[in-house]
Amino acid sequence: MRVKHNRSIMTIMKKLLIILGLAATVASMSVLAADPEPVAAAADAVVATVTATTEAVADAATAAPAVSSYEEFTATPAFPKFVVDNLWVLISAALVFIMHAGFATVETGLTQSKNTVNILFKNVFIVCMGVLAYAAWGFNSMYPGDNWTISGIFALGGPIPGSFDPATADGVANLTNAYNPAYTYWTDFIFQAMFAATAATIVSGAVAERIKLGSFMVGATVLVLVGYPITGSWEWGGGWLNSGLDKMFGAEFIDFAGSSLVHAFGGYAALAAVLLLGPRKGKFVGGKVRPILGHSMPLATIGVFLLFLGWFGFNGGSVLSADPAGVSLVFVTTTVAGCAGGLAAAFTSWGVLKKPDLSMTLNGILAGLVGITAGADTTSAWGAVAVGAIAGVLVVFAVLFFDKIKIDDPVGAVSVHGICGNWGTIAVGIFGGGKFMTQLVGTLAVSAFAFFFSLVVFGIVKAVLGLRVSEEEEVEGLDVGEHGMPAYPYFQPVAER
Amino acid sequence: MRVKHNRSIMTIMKKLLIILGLAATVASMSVLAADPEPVAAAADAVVATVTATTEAVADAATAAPAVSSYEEFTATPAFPKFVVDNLWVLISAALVFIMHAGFATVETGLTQSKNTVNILFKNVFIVCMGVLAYAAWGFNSMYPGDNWTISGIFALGGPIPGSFDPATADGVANLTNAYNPAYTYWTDFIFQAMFAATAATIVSGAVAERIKLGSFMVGATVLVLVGYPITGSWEWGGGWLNSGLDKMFGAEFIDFAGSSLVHAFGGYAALAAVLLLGPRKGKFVGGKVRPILGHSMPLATIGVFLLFLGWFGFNGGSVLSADPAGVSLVFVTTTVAGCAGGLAAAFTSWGVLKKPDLSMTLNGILAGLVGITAGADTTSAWGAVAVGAIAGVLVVFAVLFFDKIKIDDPVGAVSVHGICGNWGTIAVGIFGGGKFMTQLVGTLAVSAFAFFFSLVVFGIVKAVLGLRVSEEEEVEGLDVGEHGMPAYPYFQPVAER
Amino acid sequence: MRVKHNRSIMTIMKKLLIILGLAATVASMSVLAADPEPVAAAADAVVATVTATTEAVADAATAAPAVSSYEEFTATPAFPKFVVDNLWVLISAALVFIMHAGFATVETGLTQSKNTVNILFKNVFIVCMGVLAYAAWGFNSMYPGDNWTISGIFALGGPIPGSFDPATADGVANLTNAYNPAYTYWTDFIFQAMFAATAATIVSGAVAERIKLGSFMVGATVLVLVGYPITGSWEWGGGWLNSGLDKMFGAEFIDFAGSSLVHAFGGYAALAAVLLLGPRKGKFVGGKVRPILGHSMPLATIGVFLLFLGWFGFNGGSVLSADPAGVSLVFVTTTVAGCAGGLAAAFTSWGVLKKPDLSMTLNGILAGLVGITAGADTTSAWGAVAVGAIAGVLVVFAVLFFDKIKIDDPVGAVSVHGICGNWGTIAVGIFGGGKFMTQLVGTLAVSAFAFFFSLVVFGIVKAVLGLRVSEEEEVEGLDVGEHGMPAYPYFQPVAER
Amino acid sequence: MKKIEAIIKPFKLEDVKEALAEVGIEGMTVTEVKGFGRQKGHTEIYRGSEYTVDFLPKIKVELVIADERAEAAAEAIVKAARTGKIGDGKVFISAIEEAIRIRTEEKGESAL
Amino acid sequence: MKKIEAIIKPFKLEDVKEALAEVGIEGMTVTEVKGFGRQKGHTEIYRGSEYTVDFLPKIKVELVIADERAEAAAEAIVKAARTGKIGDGKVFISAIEEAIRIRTEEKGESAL
Amino acid sequence: MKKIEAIIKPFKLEDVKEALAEVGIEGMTVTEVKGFGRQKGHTEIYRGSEYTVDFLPKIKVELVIADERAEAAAEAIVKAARTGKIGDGKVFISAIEEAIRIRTEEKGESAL
Ligand SMILES: Nc1ncnc2c1ncn2[C@@H]1O[C@H](COP(=O)(O)OP(=O)(O)O)[C@@H](O)[C@H]1O
Ligand SMILES: Nc1ncnc2c1ncn2[C@@H]1O[C@H](COP(=O)(O)OP(=O)(O)O)[C@@H](O)[C@H]1O
Ligand SMILES: Nc1ncnc2c1ncn2[C@@H]1O[C@H](COP(=O)(O)OP(=O)(O)O)[C@@H](O)[C@H]1O
Repeated sequence: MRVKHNRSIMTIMKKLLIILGLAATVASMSVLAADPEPVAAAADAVVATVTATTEAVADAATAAPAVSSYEEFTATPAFPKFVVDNLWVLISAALVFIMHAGFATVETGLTQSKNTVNILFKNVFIVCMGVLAYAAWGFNSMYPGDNWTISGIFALGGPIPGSFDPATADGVANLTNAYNPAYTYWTDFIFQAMFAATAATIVSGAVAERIKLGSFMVGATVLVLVGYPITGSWEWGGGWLNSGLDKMFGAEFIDFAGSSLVHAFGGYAALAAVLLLGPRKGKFVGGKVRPILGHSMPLATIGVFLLFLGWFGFNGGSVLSADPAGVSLVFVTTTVAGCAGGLAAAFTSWGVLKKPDLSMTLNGILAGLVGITAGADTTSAWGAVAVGAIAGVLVVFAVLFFDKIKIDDPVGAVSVHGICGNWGTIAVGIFGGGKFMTQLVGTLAVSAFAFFFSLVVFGIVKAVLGLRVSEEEEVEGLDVGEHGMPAYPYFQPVAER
Repeated sequence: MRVKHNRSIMTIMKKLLIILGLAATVASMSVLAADPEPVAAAADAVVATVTATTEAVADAATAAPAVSSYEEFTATPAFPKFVVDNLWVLISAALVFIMHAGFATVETGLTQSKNTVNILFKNVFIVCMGVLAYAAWGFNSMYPGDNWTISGIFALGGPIPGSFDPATADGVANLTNAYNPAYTYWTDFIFQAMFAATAATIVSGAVAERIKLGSFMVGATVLVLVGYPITGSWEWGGGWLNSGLDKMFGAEFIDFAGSSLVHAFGGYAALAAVLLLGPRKGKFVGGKVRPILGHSMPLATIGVFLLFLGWFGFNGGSVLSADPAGVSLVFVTTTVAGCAGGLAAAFTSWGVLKKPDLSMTLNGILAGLVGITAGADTTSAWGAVAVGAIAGVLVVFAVLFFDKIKIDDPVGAVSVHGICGNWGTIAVGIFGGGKFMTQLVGTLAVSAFAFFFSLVVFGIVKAVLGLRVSEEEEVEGLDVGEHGMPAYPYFQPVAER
Repeated sequence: MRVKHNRSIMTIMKKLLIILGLAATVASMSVLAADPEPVAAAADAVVATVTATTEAVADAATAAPAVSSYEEFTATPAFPKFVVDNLWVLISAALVFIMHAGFATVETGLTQSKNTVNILFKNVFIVCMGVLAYAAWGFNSMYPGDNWTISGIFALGGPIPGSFDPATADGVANLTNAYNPAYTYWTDFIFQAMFAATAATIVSGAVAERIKLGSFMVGATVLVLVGYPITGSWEWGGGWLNSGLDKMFGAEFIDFAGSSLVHAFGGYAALAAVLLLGPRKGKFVGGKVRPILGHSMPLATIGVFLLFLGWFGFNGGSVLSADPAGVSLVFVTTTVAGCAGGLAAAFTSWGVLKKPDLSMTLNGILAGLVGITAGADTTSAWGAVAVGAIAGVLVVFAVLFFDKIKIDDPVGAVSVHGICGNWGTIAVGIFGGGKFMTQLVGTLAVSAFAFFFSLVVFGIVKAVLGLRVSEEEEVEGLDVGEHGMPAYPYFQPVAER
Repeated sequence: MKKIEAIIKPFKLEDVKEALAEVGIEGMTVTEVKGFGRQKGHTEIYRGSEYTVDFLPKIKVELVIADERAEAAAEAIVKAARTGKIGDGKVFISAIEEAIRIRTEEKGESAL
Repeated sequence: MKKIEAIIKPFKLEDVKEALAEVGIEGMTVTEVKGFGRQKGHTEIYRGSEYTVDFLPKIKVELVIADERAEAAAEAIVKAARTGKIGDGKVFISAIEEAIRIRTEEKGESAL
Repeated sequence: MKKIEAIIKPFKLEDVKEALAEVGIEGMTVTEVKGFGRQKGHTEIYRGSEYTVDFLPKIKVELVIADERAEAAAEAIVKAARTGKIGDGKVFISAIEEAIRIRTEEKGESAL
């Protein structure tokens, strides 16, 4: 939970729950969630105390005598710990940044070489746009504090400030533990900004090899600028999900680092875009699935390693301090879940598909990581193994399922981020510190919003700009069509060289 | 030294030494080790004081009034330093993790494209399996504390606990400086776990392009699960190597971050597997060596850069705290040794082979890094240059030597990790803080155990499952044979696309 | 500013200024710099206070009772903060290290496959040589303290020490806050050493595909060994640029992390080498530019991601402590400038060249990063967006411009590092905490020195060894010509395999 | 025997293969080639400089066939490969004097 | 003059080259091709979906040779390339009217 | 009709294309091939072991052309592709019986 301010639940929430009821069909995998109580008991204690601790530290820090400048703050006893905490969140931001390199290479590796420049361009664009859009609007829309437009549901955003003067009260308010016990305003922003673009990146993989560049850029920008901060505000911004489910289900919604807020959001936004776009030409021919092979397995594998690395920051940084007990547990749960997901997918594909499929194994690792993201701080080590392993099995069947119903997702983004994002959130109600029903409602709410929001956005884009490149361009590749530039000009005009 | 508990030497050690005598022939490079005394003198002082310091800090920390919960601990003066130390070891774990991406790309780059999916799959599998095997058995087998099955020689393992309650004595015992002055139980585990898979990864490169997937998976699992923790326990677990050589040779065995325990272990395990497996078809034809070219030098180079990066965690994290003097010295010695290894190999290959060979230069960097690993904390900066440079020369001749005796190691794993692992360990007795004889005995013991253990394991696997793919599969490539999937399907069935 | 010791300005400076006047033509982009005052006002306050703070902390630390050993130091209250600060600078060194992997892959991706081994070899060589040359000479030449040979202008270098004894005064002097409030001698060295090789790496990209390997190696070594430390000493070493411009222009020269000292140095050294070398055969044919396509866009993109990641250490570590306000601001300014550069270049290329050019977008990101490097700590967040965006536009036109005047720079190194290095330095006088004129003089001085120094060095190399490979070798590729080894031997002799 | 060489657009390979299978052809060899013809290449831009890609990717299908079946095969190819747009390619027919099946040393038409 | 075109299994290239060298052939040109024939491709799986690889990698060896040496060369190829298993490939022989050595403008058999 | 097959050095392709354009040839097909001939390959070293690269990269240019224009075309190629150094390549000429333009079904010389 990254809330800065808590707000009580709104009646509007009830209306939303009706929509969610309808959306429940989308997330048909809820059947998978069994008895919520058993394993979570011990873990509950862990989370409770870690949280208590963090709060205690926070209390201690904020109880420190008020200072009048940043310089004074550096002389307080709270400073050294503040320095480490802040540093870890910054390092985590750098680690999350590298996930974008991971997404870029995974998506490139799992698609055809004729669309490589296009995919790389989209991924590079998304990071750049994502950070700036978040600075210009998203951060303030996602963390409104008391400035809700519709309480607990929606807040207008706006640009972050340009600078703080450390010699003044403004500096103290934003650069010291007056802002947060563990980090400065800048750290908070940059860590969150690195997350923001992720949702759009997930969409990028699913719509690859056929979406018009300009249309994607517009749609993705709206997703990051407007959509992602909304569901983000519901939980991490202190909105209705964060504080509204207690009375109904006896527990608050828990999404530690974003199984739902980031991954399911991206996965279901992707699903909507894919439905509007249709499958790649030649993928489904006469009732049969004709696989379109990814052009470079080394790229795909490098990508997954980079994503795994980045996840240490994604989850580890979401402790929002360098608290030893918290961060070290999160490192362990994250790692074992990713590893269990990989093994589970490898053996599932081996058993079901007769061959150990590398691309499925890679998806399985990501599935395990997505799965543990919601409960990395409240799941036991062996609970994390279970969460990851189930995600690894789930992702294989999800990929097969979407192929069967003729939904063409070249990289498995909907399966990995959407389905396993749901699973991971629900798993907090089984293996972690949450309640099953709260988790279910929360993940459905986020997924449904992402799906419908994306449907509207890309629907409008489709009507106005068109979504899909021409058949001819699809056949020849988007690299030449959209960028006039091949990714691998092996057979170059060779004269005079 | 990462010992948690010390145990005195066992008589069984003597029997082992007899085996080692025989094994000494294997490690024929011991001749290279000249007069042990000269350079090490000044460095000795360094190590002594750094160690003293660490212990002093430890004492101070453990002298702190006992606390009854983790929360209380966070208010003690020792806490801020504990937070940094713990954080650094965690970051180091993440850096060591990325070495697996390095191994995957180096091995892929130095082999043929038709075996790429297979190599990537093996490397992905090894990380996943390695971490889980270490959690289920290895960690407790390697760090038995007082629970030796055969004192100082072997300990049964078992699963790590799932969780600790920070509000109880259990939490205090495992999440505070009661466990270790610098890190929690979880941190200890995850850092060690990242090392565990390395041994098997080293084997993976040496047996590439011809080993059956299933057989490799079984053999590698046994290596990581059972073998690696055994030699690990001898030294880092406080077994006979750690505490038993003092009386005999006047100094304890030193292997700072694992020149022997990780690298030589992997290298000699690889050697045994390669001997059982035989060379790739076409490598040695009629007394001549026919090189089989690696298919992508960029991949190989990226891999070495990633490995070098990871080594900052491998060695830097092995300080086991963020101690400024210790970690900064280790960064310097590690870097200059790697650089010296690279230059030495580049110029050796240029001189001896007439052309500056990139693949040899890359091996040279790794050789330098492996070489300094045992003494990174006790070697002077210029001593590290010497250790690295000698390793860089050594690795070129080792590669040529193994080719000459018809041992086919596609990526040079035995030369880099085995031979230079030996050299690095012995170099601690020349340039670092150790004694020559102790170091020699220690590295031979570990290498011999690894060799024979691996011989037995892969010998049994060979008898039961077979080790080698069919000739036909070897010709066509393991990607299609084992995985039904090419790594680069350039010329795809193109209909309707 | 990384000065250890300050020296007053020398009269020799005036002579240098005359040369600079002439060199001003080289840096024709100075026109771009408009009114220096407006935006910088608020930012000024920031930098003033941050600097004050750092100094305050430094004072506090050095005011601590003198200790007689490192061990004693670890018990002082200043120690925990020292540990974090030192750790962050070390982690930054590791991040800067990974930039070399970034350079290697960007340069490889943007050139032809037949020169890939050569480029990789050069990049690997440069890191290895750079670190060792800096250890043997450069560090002491760049940071002479009081040992100037020509005061403020030039200092002889010499090898770093091999070791310090932490139990003695020597250890205290170099391993504690007696050396620096935030890091040890080793940390200082390794962080600076990682920067040193960068200049030569920049040259490597510009001269790619036609320079003789041996000649490049000699020239690059002299650049790193002798040239880079000279301009470095002028500013960071406390020479005339650091302390001499105040009286003349009312402000000191500011180059936070090296827009001029590292990037413009590399860019203008590259320009001189390229002029001596001439364009690649076939690039300019009959008045027309014939593009020579880079052979792998994924490699180029991975490289830019790695460089971006490394920049968090390059700029973030240049705070030279983990100061939360400083480092977090630098993370934000660095990130948004890189992102703005990428977007600006993407849209500029789209508008001007009709297609969204991936390679230009990648250059744009680097341009934005280079641009913010001089003022990352004193520019506001939105100022950084402006600096980055202008750099992104500038780099596109610079690339077009150099093509037009027939200067062949395969990867755009002169445009990215030279031109945008100039721009970034000057931008500190517009958006950051500096004065326009000081910044202009400073960047011209560094650029001019780099240009003429490189001209002399590569001029001599050309006369003695020759600079350029034979036409035949250029046509066939330097991989086979210089290394006897192709990077991608797809069509291998296949017998018996 | 005749040799039929057809230069076609790459994405038509599958259709051509199926059309040939329908007229009973069981063997063929295909090569990736680049074609230069009336279908002019496109202009692309790399880092600000224009260049023309003259050579477009094509697939060459070669098959050797008994004289009497050549016409049918050529016709099948032409039908399957046609899009009606410029650059569809050509079919060339020439004489082959002898064919040998390596596996069996069968010669002549029975080797096909 | 005759042109001999042989489609062979890739790993047999070295053997064929040596066999040709033994009968005194000094020049040839080889191409990477894909073959479709009786040797059926294999079924592979990608992300759960089966697909058939119809076109198998082969090598095409082409050489132009004086009429009287054609048979010996063809025989050498057949012998060297045979494994006895399906998919060994074919040898095709056709007539060449003229050959020119670019370097010297020699024509006819002396150009080979 | 004749088929002209020229094996040339890769970096001569552009010159050959231009020379052919000058004599009015508008269509051709090129393939990347490897050549074995008098121009001996070079010895390279990988990880300490020598190996010979026998097969050198070449480009094959194929064009089908009316009988009367064949000689001019061959001459143009020879002139443009010559460097005078060993390995310049060969030109082979053979007969083509029929040509079909897939797009229009035109046959014979008008199909070229
Ligand atoms: N005279 C020729 N000889 C050999 N190949 C040719 C010839 N003319 C055309 N081709 C091949 O046929 C392809 C298509 O020819 P082109 O003139 O572009 O269109 P079309 O076949 O519709 O007339 C070319 O790309 C080239 O590969
Ligand atoms: N009629 C043909 N024309 C051209 N190439 C052919 C023909 N038949 C076979 N080939 C080539 O020969 C290869 C081997 O043929 P195949 O029928 O598989 O086995 P075999 O040669 O043992 O009969 C094929 O892959 C194909 O490249
Ligand atoms: N008899 C031949 N049949 C087919 N191709 C040949 C023949 N002889 C040579 N070639 C091709 O021509 C190329 C050049 O031949 P080579 O003997 O090296 O030099 P030159 O053409 O100068 O005599 C070879 O690499 C090969 O591709």
